Amino acid sequence: MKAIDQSIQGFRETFRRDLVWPFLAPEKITNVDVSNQMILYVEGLNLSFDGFKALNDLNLYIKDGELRCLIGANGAGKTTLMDVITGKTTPDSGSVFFGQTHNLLSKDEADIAQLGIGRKFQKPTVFEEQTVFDNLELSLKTDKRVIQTLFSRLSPTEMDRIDEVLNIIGLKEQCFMKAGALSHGQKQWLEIGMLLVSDPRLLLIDEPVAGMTAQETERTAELLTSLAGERTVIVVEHDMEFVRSIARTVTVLHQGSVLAEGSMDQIQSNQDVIQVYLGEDAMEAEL
Amino acid sequence: MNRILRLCLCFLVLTIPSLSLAVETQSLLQQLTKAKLSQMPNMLEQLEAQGDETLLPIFRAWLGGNLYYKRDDRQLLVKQKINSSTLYVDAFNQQVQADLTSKKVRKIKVNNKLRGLLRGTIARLQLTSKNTELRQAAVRELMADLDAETFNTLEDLYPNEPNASVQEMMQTALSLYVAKDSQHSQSVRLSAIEFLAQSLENDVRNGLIELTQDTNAVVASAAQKALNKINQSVERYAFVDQLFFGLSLGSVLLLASIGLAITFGVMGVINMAHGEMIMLGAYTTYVVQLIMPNYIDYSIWVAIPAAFLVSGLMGVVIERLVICRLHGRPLETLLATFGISLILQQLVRTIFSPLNRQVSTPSWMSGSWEINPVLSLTLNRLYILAFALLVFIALVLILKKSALGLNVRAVSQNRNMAKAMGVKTEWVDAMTFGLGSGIAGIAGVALSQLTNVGPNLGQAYIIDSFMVVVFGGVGNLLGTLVAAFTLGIANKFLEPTTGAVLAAILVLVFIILFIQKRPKGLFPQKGRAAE
Amino acid sequence: MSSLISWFKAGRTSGQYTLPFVVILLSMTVLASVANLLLPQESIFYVSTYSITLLGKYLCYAMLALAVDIIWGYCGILSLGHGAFFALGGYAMGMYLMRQIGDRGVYGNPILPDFMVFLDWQELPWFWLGMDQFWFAMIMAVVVPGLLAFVFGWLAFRSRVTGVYLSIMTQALTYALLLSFFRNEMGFGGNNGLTDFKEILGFDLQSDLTRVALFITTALLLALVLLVSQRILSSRLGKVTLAVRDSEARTRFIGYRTERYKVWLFVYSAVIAGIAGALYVPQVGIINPGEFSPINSIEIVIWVAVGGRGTLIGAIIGALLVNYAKTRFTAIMPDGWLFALGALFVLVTLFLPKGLIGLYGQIQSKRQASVTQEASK
Amino acid sequence: MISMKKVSQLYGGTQILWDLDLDIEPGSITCIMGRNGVGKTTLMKAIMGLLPIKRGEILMAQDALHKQSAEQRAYAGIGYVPQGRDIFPMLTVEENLRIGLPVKKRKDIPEKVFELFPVLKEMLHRRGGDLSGGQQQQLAIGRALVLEPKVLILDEPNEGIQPNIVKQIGDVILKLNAEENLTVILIEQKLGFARRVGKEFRLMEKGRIVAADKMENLNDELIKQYLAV
Amino acid sequence: ADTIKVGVLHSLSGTMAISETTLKDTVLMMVEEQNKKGGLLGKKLEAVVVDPASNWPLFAEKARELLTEDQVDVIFGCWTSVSRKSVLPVIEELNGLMFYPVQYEGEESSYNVFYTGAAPNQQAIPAVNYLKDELGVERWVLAGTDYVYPRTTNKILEAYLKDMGVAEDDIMINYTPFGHSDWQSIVSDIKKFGSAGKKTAVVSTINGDANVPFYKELGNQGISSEDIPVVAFSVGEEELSGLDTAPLVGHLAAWNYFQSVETDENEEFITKWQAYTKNPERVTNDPMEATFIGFNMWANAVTEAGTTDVDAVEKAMIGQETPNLTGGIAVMNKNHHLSKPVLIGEIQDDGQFETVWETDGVVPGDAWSDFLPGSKDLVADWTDPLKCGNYNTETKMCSGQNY
Ligand SMILES: Nc1ncnc2c1ncn2[C@@H]1O[C@H](COP(=O)(O)OP(=O)(O)OP(=O)(O)O)[C@@H](O)[C@H]1O
Ligand SMILES: Nc1ncnc2c1ncn2[C@@H]1O[C@H](COP(=O)(O)OP(=O)(O)OP(=O)(O)O)[C@@H](O)[C@H]1O
Ligand SMILES: NC(N)=O
Ligand SMILES: [Mg+2]
Ligand SMILES: [Mg+2]
Repeated sequence: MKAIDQSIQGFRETFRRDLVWPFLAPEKITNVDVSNQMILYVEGLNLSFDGFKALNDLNLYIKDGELRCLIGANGAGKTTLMDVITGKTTPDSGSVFFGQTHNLLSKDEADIAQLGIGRKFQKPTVFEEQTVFDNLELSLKTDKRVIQTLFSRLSPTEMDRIDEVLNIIGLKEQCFMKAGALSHGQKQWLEIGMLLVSDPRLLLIDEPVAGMTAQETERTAELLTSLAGERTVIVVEHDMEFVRSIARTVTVLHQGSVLAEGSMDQIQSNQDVIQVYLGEDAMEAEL
Repeated sequence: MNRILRLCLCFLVLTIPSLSLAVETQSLLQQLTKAKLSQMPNMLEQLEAQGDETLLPIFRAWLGGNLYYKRDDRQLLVKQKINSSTLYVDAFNQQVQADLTSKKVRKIKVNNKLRGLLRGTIARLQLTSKNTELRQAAVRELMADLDAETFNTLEDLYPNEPNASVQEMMQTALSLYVAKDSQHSQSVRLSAIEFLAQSLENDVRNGLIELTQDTNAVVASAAQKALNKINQSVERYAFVDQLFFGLSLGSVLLLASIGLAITFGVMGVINMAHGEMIMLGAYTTYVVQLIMPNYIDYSIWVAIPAAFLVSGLMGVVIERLVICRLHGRPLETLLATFGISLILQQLVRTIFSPLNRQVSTPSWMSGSWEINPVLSLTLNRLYILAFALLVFIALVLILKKSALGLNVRAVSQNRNMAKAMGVKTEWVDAMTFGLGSGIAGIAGVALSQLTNVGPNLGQAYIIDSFMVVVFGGVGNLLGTLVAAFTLGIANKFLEPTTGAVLAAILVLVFIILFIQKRPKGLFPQKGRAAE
Repeated sequence: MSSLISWFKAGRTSGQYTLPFVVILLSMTVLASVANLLLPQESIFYVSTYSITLLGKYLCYAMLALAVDIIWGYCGILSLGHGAFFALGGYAMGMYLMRQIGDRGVYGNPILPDFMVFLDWQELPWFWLGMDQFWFAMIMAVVVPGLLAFVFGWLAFRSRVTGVYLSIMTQALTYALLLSFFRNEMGFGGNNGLTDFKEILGFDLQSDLTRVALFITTALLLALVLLVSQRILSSRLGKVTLAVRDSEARTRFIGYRTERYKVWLFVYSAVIAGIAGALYVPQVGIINPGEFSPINSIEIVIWVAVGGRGTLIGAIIGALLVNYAKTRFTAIMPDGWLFALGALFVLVTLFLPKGLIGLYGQIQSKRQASVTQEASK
Repeated sequence: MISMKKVSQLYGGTQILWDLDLDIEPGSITCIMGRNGVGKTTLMKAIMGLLPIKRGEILMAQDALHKQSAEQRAYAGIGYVPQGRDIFPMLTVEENLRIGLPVKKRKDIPEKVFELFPVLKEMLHRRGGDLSGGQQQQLAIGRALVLEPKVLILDEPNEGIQPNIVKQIGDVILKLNAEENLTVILIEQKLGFARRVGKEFRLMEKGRIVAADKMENLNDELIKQYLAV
Repeated sequence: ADTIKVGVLHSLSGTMAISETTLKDTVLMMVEEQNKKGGLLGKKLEAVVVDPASNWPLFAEKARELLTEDQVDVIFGCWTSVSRKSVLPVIEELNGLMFYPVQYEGEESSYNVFYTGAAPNQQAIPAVNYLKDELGVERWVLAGTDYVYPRTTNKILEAYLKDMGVAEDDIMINYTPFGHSDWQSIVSDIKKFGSAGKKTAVVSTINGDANVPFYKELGNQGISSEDIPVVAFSVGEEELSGLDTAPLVGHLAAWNYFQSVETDENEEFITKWQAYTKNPERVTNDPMEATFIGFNMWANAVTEAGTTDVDAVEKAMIGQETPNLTGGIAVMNKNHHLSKPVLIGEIQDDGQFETVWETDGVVPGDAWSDFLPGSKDLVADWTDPLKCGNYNTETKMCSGQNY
């Protein structure tokens, strides 16, 4: 009797609408709890690839509305960190929380994106076979469930938003060009544009100005600064001039863990950082 | 059993003693030319009663279907094949009969039943043969139903038998007789049964099964014990047998898919014409055998390189004419190679007709390696297993150690960059596709030994090949190897309980479920790089 | 802003040929039907019943090709097992038609189909129950393929089985079904399948009127499916689908649960295939496990490729053309038609990379190129 | 060293390069600059032979380069570091480097490569695709150097490279240029680097070379006209 | 029309091309032959060949094409039962006429079809009798390809064997998929099954392509015909021509025709065939003889009826007599099946069969088996007054449509 009861119980449990049938599960409408001012908690993150430690007991806290620069030698683990935050890679151990309640490690990419974490990839990745416009339309912050997507219409506000972003990224003329036909730099812009229309809470931006001219770099800097406050921005860049122009706090990663953290000036004079990253005469060389 | 037959045949050619037979026997033999099949068993009995060892050559010829007579004067003849030419010799005086065509002679009929009887007769006559193997075969042949007379003969022969294993066989036969014979005392029978417990001979097992129903309860239980013991080791050997079947099926899958592991796995061409490359290899084997009909035993050694060349060249041609124009459009290769496969099939149908072609098995590959009475491994499959592994190793070496291997992978990953690095991509493509196709051709040589050589040969293997390559993990040769053997063994261990059809279905379902766990096959390509 | 709206309109032209195509399709259908039913046999405009049946069959294939194009052309899922859904739909219809025979079978058994009688089955297996009802059978014709697609897709897409792995798994699926349906124990008539149908919904299957009705139904359903699919694919869901095709990972990073999109599209496609199968069976008069054979499924993909993948109309045209070619070739040169068909596939691949539909684009871009060249001078 | 005469190039229907003329002196370091999408990469691919040109000719020391295939151009002594690196992702670092060995009929990877980029030695057995962006960039340059080219084409080599390595790359370029008289064609957006390394500059706009001079003469006016947005 | 059109509906590509192409050539040869004799009714014969490509629905389509587009007067065609089942409704709808030349499972008699191959009682039952009586077989392996013909045949044989008192344990039934090529386990099982001390035989309904690997495995595992004879119903000279038969000598087949039978008719037929195919090695087989008989009977019936009209020809067909190639006369019965002799032959090392047993006279083909519960009460009789393909002698009813 008991066994039957249990199995019925088990059966019920298995068939709970929200558990087993992800297709039927109601979409969670969530708010990020930032009552402690912090929006991102990264604690004790470890990740190794075939014995190689890409992330090594990494701890990182990002304040809500902050613009944080993340620098560090090639291979320090910056991109890998973003992979972990966005759900692309699962770490061996550690925890990542978005606000106080959302454990990112238990969510998949789509969930994380819907929570409001947007990402620009190091290597520009856009939908090459679709137009610039469509790329932007797809990235809009909307209900992304299947049925809703099927019946969605582009609202005037959304169209305005796209129009606006097209202006910002300077691809208005290429609006109906296939994204695959854009030049490298144009793709970079398009990706930034996709990030902008999706209106995320937290932006992870991997090397936005690579391949841009000085002026474009400046514009990007302006753009990112203007975004901060309302949103939280984490930028990875190797262009020190750019970093200096936007940075309030800079975190230096080295061999998978934080080497130094502080203002740009502090960092620039930090001997360790100079040794592993900037180089002895870094600033002169840059200019 | 075939072996005896073949041995007999070769003895015939070697020893042609003139026969001096009693007139009575001669006339009895002569009557064979007029007898109906139904009368023959009777006549055979009479012949055996009258004759002796001297009749053996005639019996053997009869057994082998080589006993003839002239249509006109009913002269008894023995047909002999010497170097593919046939000649007839007089059965009695061994004179070669010139210009006798097959139209002028008639065969003395022999059928299944008669062949069984003839074999018994020959065995009885052969118990005293000088040839150890013949003697052993004779004892084994007679073991099942020894009559009292033969028992006595055997008993007499036993002490003087020089060869130990023949002697053991004789003892087994004698023990079997004794054990079954209730005339003997219980203790004698029991010790005979004890001896029998060591034997794996089929007749012994059947004898023991009979004995478990014996009226003597002690004997029956002893027989049961002995039987249990034998069954245990039989089961062990059955497992080995099954494992071998699995490995063998695996080796066939491996051979069939290994070329595809290159053209599809490494180059990324969805090569629907892969099966036809195998088919070309098989047809090459056929043609080679046509060209050298008298050297079938060596034909394989010519066929392997020839098949490699034929299929390889065809591969190169296909690559140069079609595939090379489809770079960066992997899915289109599916369409084009499907078209090519249709064309090649029809081409073969047009040239060779839609019928299956006959490919002979070299004698050294026929038959089986008898390890003991319950375990024997068929030679052709044993060789093919070894061959598959050899080909695999060679291929791995080529891809790992030669510049070609590195270049192919580079080209398949980024053609333009490879060009910029000075890689002659066109040459690499052609060579690689040629290599993959050539290996498929070699597989065709092996398959021609197992199955039909016909226009559909390729179709029969294409699905399995893709399955193996994908299951193992695309681009991973080791994966292909493991996948092939896994599927082969799984199939063969399922088959006895589920039957062939269900086994095949279950293996497919298993693959489908397995891929859920490992979406990139057994040995996936890991890391960032794979994305 | 207003400029954007006009761009927006201009940007969505992919479906502009759909309506004209549907109009042509339907008017041809009506003409052919009228010509068959009303004209005398001697008239040069008479369309024979043979042609009607043939056209009906082609249209079923076209619908099947459409189903494959939706997931392959638009979503990048190369299914080498779509024949399975087609065949399942066909079997559902076949079972209904089989039950309609009633006691007119050779053994006169009112319940059991003939093949069960002579293999000594005593009663109808459970899965045959209810199949004597047309509505139930038709529900099964869409539910069974849909359900199979759902289960298979759910497993595979959730585990992120993609690319050739997925293709070969679909092939394994149809192959396993082929072997299963071959088994007489399955209760589907084994290799012989289901045949010898008499009537559908009380109409004699051998009468011209029924044939024409089936033909028209097929054409209407094809048009409907085409329009609905066009609608779906030009909605935002269609763009997500394309995005999944081009970079599934990226699509996930902007918040779409790609596996759900794939599952539903796969189910949709399977249902269309099932409908096509159900329409196919009464027109050709037999359904047997051969329809599950992997080669058949590969051929479907080839129709799509020949027509031009990623263009719904292309898939339809490809299916019609290849099958027409097959019909003609097998009759004109029974010994060499495979050469012709094979060459057709090779040549289309080499010279029409975007299929027959792409030919139009190819010519246009040539013209455009020469125009720009002139402009530059 | 390399001269292009009236080169035109089209993608499908759109023309990218318009009757472009370009002269590269032997032993020079020429910096090609221009806004995004003006056709710099396209130009480099045309030189390397990865894109067919529609009209015009490309000469390398009198040889008609445009008639040769890309692999022949590699043998002729052009090394190419593409934008976006184009590492062979599934090959190990070592294999990536070995690809070019036959060109110079060498058996081993020149030690110089590891001297210039020590990381590569550490990562020798890792797959190229697993490397971080910056590591890949170093690998790409190293890979081109294996060919021991006479002309080295670098398409934005500093994209995503940490500052001290950027400097190092600059040093490497200068060193190779000085010691081996290597001709370098460099696409670079960062003025600082361009000024430090480049000796000549070419400015591009809409598929044409619109300005060419010594690097000293790259003034703010030109920058404003052709590089600002 | 100024010619009489003969449709040929045999697969020339796909899996069945192996078997069916030969029959296409046979019909073409017969047509040529007949034309040399001046045709029929003063008209030339014209063959219309199509390729249904081993695709069953395509068979139906092509049958319709032949009958309505090409307006053929008769069709010679089909090999597999499923292809016949597929064309049957079409032929009946359009009242065509077809000759089916292959041994099959029976359980059918259509007004529009003449069955010139063997029914189970003309092949399977005599073969089993032979094994039992002549070779003393007590244990039976019924091995077949998993489809209707083997299933039905084995059902019939199983019932028949049990009637004769064979125990359940002494019958082993095994089915394999089409084109099965790995026979190791099954052959090894057969070997084990056959080593129980009782004489064992295999009754093989293994189809086409699967036979070559099956026999190769038999040979390699050393199963000789004296140990465990295999009697096959689908292996003829043509199948053997793809095999090295040396290790298979003595295995058996049951047919209504063997190439080796020495009669004048047969010799002439073989000579013509080899001349027609320009191949002196080309073999003949049973379905060819069935085609030969069918064609001759049709030609006679047309002459007799003076027209190619189907109903007239059908009437004229019944009772037609034509010499067999193996001697004796084949008769077309009222149930559209032939009376033919049954031969059992042993495989020889030259790829031919040697007849070791034959029925005394001819055996009439039975459309409905006496050993299946569903069909033992059925008879077919296409003459008045019955005119029914499946008349139930119990209920006195002719079920369903006209077959
Ligand atoms: N999938 C993987 N397999 C093996 N190694 C990996 C993998 N992913 C990353 N790595 C290694 O982890 C380290 C960190 O890589 P990551 O891309 O995070 O660096 P990064 O800080 O973004 O560098 P960069 O500034 O050059 O982009 C590198 O050494 C890289 O080789
Ligand atoms: N495959 C392609 N198909 C069509 N057009 C293309 C293609 N690749 C590039 N283009 C177009 O050619 C133009 C020049 O591209 P190119 O990549 O040469 O620019 P670039 O000067 O290198 O820019 P960046 O600084 O951003 O790398 C761009 O406007 C781009 O849109
Ligand atoms: N009728 C047969 N052999 O399928
Ligand atoms: Mg990075
Ligand atoms: Mg560029």
